[in-house]
Amino acid sequence: MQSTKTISELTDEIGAMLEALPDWEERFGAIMAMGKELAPYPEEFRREDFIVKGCQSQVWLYPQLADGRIHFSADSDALIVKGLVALVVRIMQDRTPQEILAAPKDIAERLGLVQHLSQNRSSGLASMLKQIRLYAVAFSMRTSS
Amino acid sequence: MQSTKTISELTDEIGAMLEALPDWEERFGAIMAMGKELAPYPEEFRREDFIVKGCQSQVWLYPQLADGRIHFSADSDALIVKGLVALVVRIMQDRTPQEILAAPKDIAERLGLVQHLSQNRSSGLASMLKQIRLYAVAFSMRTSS
Amino acid sequence: MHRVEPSAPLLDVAALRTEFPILHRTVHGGKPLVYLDNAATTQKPNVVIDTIADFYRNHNANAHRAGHVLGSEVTTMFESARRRVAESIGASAEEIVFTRGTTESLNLLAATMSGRFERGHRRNIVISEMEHHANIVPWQMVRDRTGAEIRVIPVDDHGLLDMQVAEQIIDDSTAIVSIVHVSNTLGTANDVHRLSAMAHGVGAEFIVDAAQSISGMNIDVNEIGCDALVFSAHKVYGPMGIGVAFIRGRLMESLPPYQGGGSMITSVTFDKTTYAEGPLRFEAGTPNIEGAIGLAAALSWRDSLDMSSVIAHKHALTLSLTSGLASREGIRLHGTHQGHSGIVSFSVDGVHSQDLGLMLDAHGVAVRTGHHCTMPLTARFSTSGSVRVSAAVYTSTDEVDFFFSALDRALTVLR
Amino acid sequence: MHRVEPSAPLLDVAALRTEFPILHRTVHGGKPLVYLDNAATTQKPNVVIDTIADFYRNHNANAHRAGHVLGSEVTTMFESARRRVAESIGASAEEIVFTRGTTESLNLLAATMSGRFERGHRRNIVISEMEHHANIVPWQMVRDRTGAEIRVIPVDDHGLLDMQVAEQIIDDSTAIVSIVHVSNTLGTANDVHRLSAMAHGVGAEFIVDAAQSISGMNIDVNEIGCDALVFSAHKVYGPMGIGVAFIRGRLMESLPPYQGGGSMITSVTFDKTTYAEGPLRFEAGTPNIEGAIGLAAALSWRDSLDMSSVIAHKHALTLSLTSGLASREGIRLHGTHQGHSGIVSFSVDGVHSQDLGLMLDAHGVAVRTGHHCTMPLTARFSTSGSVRVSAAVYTSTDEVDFFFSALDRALTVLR
Ligand SMILES: Cc1ncc(COP(=O)(O)O)c(C=O)c1O
Ligand SMILES: Cc1ncc(COP(=O)(O)O)c(C=O)c1O
Repeated sequence: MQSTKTISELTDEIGAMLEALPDWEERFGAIMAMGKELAPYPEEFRREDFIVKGCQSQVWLYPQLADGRIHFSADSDALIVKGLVALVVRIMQDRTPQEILAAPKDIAERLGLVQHLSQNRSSGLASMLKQIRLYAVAFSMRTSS
Repeated sequence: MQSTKTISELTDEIGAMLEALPDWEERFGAIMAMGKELAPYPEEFRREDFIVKGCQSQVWLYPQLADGRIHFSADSDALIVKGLVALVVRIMQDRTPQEILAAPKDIAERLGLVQHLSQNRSSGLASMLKQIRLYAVAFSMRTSS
Repeated sequence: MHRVEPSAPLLDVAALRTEFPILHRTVHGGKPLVYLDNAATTQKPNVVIDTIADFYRNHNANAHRAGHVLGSEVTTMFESARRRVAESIGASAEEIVFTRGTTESLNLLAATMSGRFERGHRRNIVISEMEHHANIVPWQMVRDRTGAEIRVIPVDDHGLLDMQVAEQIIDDSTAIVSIVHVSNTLGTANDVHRLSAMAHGVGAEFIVDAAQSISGMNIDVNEIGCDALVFSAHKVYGPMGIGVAFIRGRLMESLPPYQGGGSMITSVTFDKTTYAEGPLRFEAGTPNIEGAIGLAAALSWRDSLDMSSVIAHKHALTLSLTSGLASREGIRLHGTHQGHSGIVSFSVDGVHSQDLGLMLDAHGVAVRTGHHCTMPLTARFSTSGSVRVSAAVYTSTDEVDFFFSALDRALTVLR
Repeated sequence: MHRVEPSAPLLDVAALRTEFPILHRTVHGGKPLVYLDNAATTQKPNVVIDTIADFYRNHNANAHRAGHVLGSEVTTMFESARRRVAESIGASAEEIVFTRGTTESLNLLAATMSGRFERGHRRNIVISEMEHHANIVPWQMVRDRTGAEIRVIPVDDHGLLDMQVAEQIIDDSTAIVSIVHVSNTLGTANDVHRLSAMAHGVGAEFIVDAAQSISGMNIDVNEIGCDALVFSAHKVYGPMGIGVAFIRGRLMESLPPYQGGGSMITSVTFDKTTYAEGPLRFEAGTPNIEGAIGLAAALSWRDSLDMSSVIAHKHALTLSLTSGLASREGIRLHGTHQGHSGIVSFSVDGVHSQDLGLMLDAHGVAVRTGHHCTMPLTARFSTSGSVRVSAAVYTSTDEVDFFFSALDRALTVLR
């Protein structure tokens, strides 16, 4: 479900929440907990086409357009990365393509302490955000035509 | 004419003489003066074959075997390098190939303050010494066969 | 070439010099070093030296591959360095490939663009008579492999490119035009805008060798309109072993990889390997991270100066050098540009350039003599090579005066 | 592999650690750094950092070309560095080519030796399943260009090369055998003497990738009998951006140049260029002089240690790591060598290697996870990559203990 908050607000809120935790063990714990709340990933979309490139672990991301909003399903075979993709999906869920495209470019940085993860290419945070943006571009072209 | 001193003695002597000079301007002066004392280079040997490779200026070096000793003629189109080749020739003049081959390997270094010049590849000091050694090898094979 | 603004604020050269430790050393037993071989390599300010030491003391790790905090820090530093380089030449970070230096950048371009000559009707590459060997030999290697033709824009007696010939030989069978921005031997600045327009006018690609221009002018790849531009860090106050190939996005996409290894792949099996996109495709193996960070520090240092003041200062130095030389008898200037490169070459009638160089060195003055890695050009002006004096931003007018007194003394001894 | 001598004097690890400033930093707000990613890159002792800073503060110039005193000093330093490198592997200075690193060294060899496959009956190159991408991809590029065949020596479940297969596939149609000395992923040391004999027995040339062995064993190219041997400075306590290709004299003479530019030529005209002899032919452009001097300082530092003590220390660390891992449930070691490389890889049933790496990092422990640039090998042992722990000479037993307590905590959270 789309949050009542904007992408920007939600990003800062999650960033602040993570920063407030005492150390990285707890932060990873919180991130993994978000991963556990992800809705099950539809097995029929566990396909090469929906793998996000540039992550050390496997990350699947499947977008669906309904009522002009994009709904994402996501999964990963690694727990922390699954938590990360869940976090990103929580921020971006059920938004219009326009909202996603208008989102700040520095989401990774604004997640604050997750900067460590975002600069860590293998975590794939940057790739996930890029992939979401690409889907938004694709859908925005479809909805506008 | 061959010196009555050994290659090693003469090297150290010239090294000490150069070192005793107050500065490099004087040293170059002394070196150029040696160049002026070189016997004229035989024009018929001013040929590509007798050019020493690896010097920034042109250096000619022509060896002749007489009575089992090597006599060198030398020249250069640059004054300081001409002095350098004169200096090297003075040390090596009219020696047997065996003497030259038995000479210490660190002549350039033992010329002491000329080290600056010897490390300066463009001066070609190392190339001259190498070329003399090569001629000695060639002549020693000829005399022993 | 930039316009010299007479109103530019004066550069505080004395203050700048305190930032360069080597400028305070002496040579040959107490003679102050007068370093006028800046076209060969520039000296490094403290901020660059300290950046390198700090990197190894506090951060060092391998970039990109690591999942740990040092690795993330270093990846951030490395990729920020790429952005810093991109910014300072008006490119985007995805267009910046880190190489060992100008020479490797040109080899990379020549090797990966050589397919241009293997198909289609474009069979020649245009360079100039004033190119550095680094912009000649790689193309000769391509020629030997593909049969491409090398066309050469001649240099006139003033040391300028003959632009009329350029117009003729750059034609629709030309695939690439690759030209030096500022000549390392003559100091001439070429009109890269016009050459860029000529190249693009016939559908050819345009490469700029900015090795000598990067330290002393603002460079904007979009303003020039070039498809690639290369330089070395060590000539812009940065460390050795690192350089840049800016390659415009659409050109980069079309190029095959150069060297193979780690980082430049996305997957490897013994049957088939797939390659990464963007600059990483051309950066096989552990990159010179230290070097990239040092280069970024050097460019930041450069950009902290007021470029119009730098240009005015180097213009003044160039004029003192050329006028001082011209006023002495028997001295022939190679090229007669009135620019601000700080580079001036000359020869003296009856005096071998090497003798002059060694004599100047005896006084602590470091200049370069010989062919300056531009043999075809140097041969055009003199058989015994030339003496090249090259000033940098930290060169003082006192040093130029000292050079002239040493020159006069040397000539007295040598003539 | 060297014999571990039980009588070797104990290494004073605490004293060594004081020489490495980075080992005293903390990460993630106060956690001591436990750096166990040494196979990726090693840390640098003060002497290396200071050598680099001193070079730029007091000497910096371009080598070879200059006629002035700085240039001579730097040429001396650069060529002494070459001799220092040669000495430490039993080669002669004329056989040492400076490159950017192992990857470039292997690309240089692959590119310049590719003529081997274009004529004659020798049509294959033999590598192994445990090669780093740097020793796979350059040969694939040669294969794609020349049609050469790549033959692969398989790895058994213990992480050892199958020498019986090696005997079969190395035959008289083999031109080159190129094998890693110590695997960067498994830590296995291969029997390079035997492989060298096999290669030479059929008249093939033998190349050793010594990237991981150079820091922890004495290497003598004559004892191994290899024709070429390559490594990177940054893996032997030296700086980034510099590496070595030892190329035996008679092999070097037979190779065409690689990159073109300054320094590697004797004369250049637009028609014809002639190339320098010896290592300079392969060193186009301004070399990384800083790097060469830093590498020499690093090798001198290495050689100041008693190698038998280093080996004994790293053997002990390797044994603690393997036995500690083997005693924990659900952990699978990748390879079971009992050597002294300090490198151990493993995976944990039901736990993704990346999760484990990130969790360890949360405790300040830096390890590597993933495919370690050996995709074909890693895929053989685990689909989710592995966790690699790699110790260096300065790794303490306390750090290994700390790693295990962090591992246990991480596994509790992750399982
Ligand atoms: C065995 C081996 N070969 C080659 C390489 C490549 O070295 P570099 O990245 O320094 O070129 C490495 C290190 O990454 C290695 O461990
Ligand atoms: C104009 C020009 N091009 C290319 C080069 C080669 O640069 P590098 O030796 O740093 O590769 C130089 C410097 O020597 C140069 O001045």
